[in-house]
Amino acid sequence: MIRVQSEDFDLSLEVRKLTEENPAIGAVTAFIGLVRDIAGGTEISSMTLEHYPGMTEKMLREIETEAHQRWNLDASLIIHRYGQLAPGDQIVLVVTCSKHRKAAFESCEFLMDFLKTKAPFWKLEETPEGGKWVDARDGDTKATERWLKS
Amino acid sequence: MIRVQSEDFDLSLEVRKLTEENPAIGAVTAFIGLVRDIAGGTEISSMTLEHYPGMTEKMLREIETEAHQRWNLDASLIIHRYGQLAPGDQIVLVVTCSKHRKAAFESCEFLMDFLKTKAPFWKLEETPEGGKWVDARDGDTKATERWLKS
Amino acid sequence: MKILYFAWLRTEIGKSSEDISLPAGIQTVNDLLNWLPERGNNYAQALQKRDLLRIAINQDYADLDQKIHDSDEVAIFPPVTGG
Amino acid sequence: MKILYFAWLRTEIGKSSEDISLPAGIQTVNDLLNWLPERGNNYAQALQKRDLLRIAINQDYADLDQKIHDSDEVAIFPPVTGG
Repeated sequence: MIRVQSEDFDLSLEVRKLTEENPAIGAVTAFIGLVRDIAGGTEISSMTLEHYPGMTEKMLREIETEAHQRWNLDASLIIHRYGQLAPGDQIVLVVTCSKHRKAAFESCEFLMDFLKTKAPFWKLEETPEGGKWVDARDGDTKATERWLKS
Repeated sequence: MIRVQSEDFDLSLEVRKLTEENPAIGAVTAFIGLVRDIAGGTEISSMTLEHYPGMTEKMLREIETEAHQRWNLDASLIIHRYGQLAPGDQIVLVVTCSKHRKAAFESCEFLMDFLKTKAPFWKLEETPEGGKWVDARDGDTKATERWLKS
Repeated sequence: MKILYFAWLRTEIGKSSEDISLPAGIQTVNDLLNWLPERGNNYAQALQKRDLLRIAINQDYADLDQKIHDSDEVAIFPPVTGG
Repeated sequence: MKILYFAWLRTEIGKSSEDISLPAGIQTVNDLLNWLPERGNNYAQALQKRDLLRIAINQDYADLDQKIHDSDEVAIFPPVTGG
């Protein structure tokens, strides 16, 4: 399940909704991304997330489908926020549910790696020196490449 | 931080307590273990977790310390419950917080792998055929071995 | 053809989208990226970093040699930085 | 010496802990595991699977050749299954 929204989300509620109807689930991995107050040594007062409505949902659905093809998952959820956020705010939630923990851990990390390089979101950081578009990290591309089947 | 308790826990609350004082945290990985209704093909009506008070806390503290030595973590939490639980109930929570996601994912999985093979807990499953002590899984020992430094 | 711009490409070009009638001969993504700078200094400036840019045709990532058509929605944007 | 038993070892031996005065000559974990079955059928039965069992001395995992003392807290238990 995927959701692209400006509103915040509640971790406990989202995990409960995913698991309460399925007592075969034994392992849940959740990743939460938060707005950091410092980026590259500069203090951030706020961050605005721009995205490409339509393509965002399409990409998130595609990577979620691929995770379910690669791992035996009972449920999954991707929530990504857009709009203006403050340091400490939640940006993204990825939850994967499986019978055992290995599938839950691996698929959650896979989803985050692909989301970071495929989902069309862009971060604009407001700093004392003005707005600054965040640069993509090489490490994110490398993290994605390790999942490519050879 | 570690806690061994019979009471349930609230995921959102625990994550918020770990992160709210530290806006340098950008990545949070949480693992939640749940009681499954089926084990080895047999239906479970309840599960009782026995543990070794004193040694449990000592082992959890040791593996948490080791995680902080191996990864650059801003905060971490291990909660493990004991006593009688029902299918769907939360058993264990491991949360790791870091600036970036790689450290958060790896250390969370490391903590779960070590907890599974080192923390003195034992599961007794109540089934229609009576109580049955859960056997250790070879996979858990193998999962732990991959973290041993060569 | 509808073209969308995002992030710093949007602010440098100064618009988030526009409808363009493709001149004859513009057949691929590469043709489009070669032609766009002719539309003005803001385009030329923004497209100096074209090696960095990502292209999507109808909301799917596309290569430089991929064909484009008047009915397509083409998006041009910097590497993504969500998550 | 205080000995603790957990999980199926506890139910098979029929007690969760006991205080034992070690006979002369019982110096290591291995000596203790060899001697315990002499205490009765329940011990002999439970300790048949002794290759499976884990030992802790004063709440730390211990090897078979580790020395034990009267003041120690020794725990014997099956492989752990928490998490």
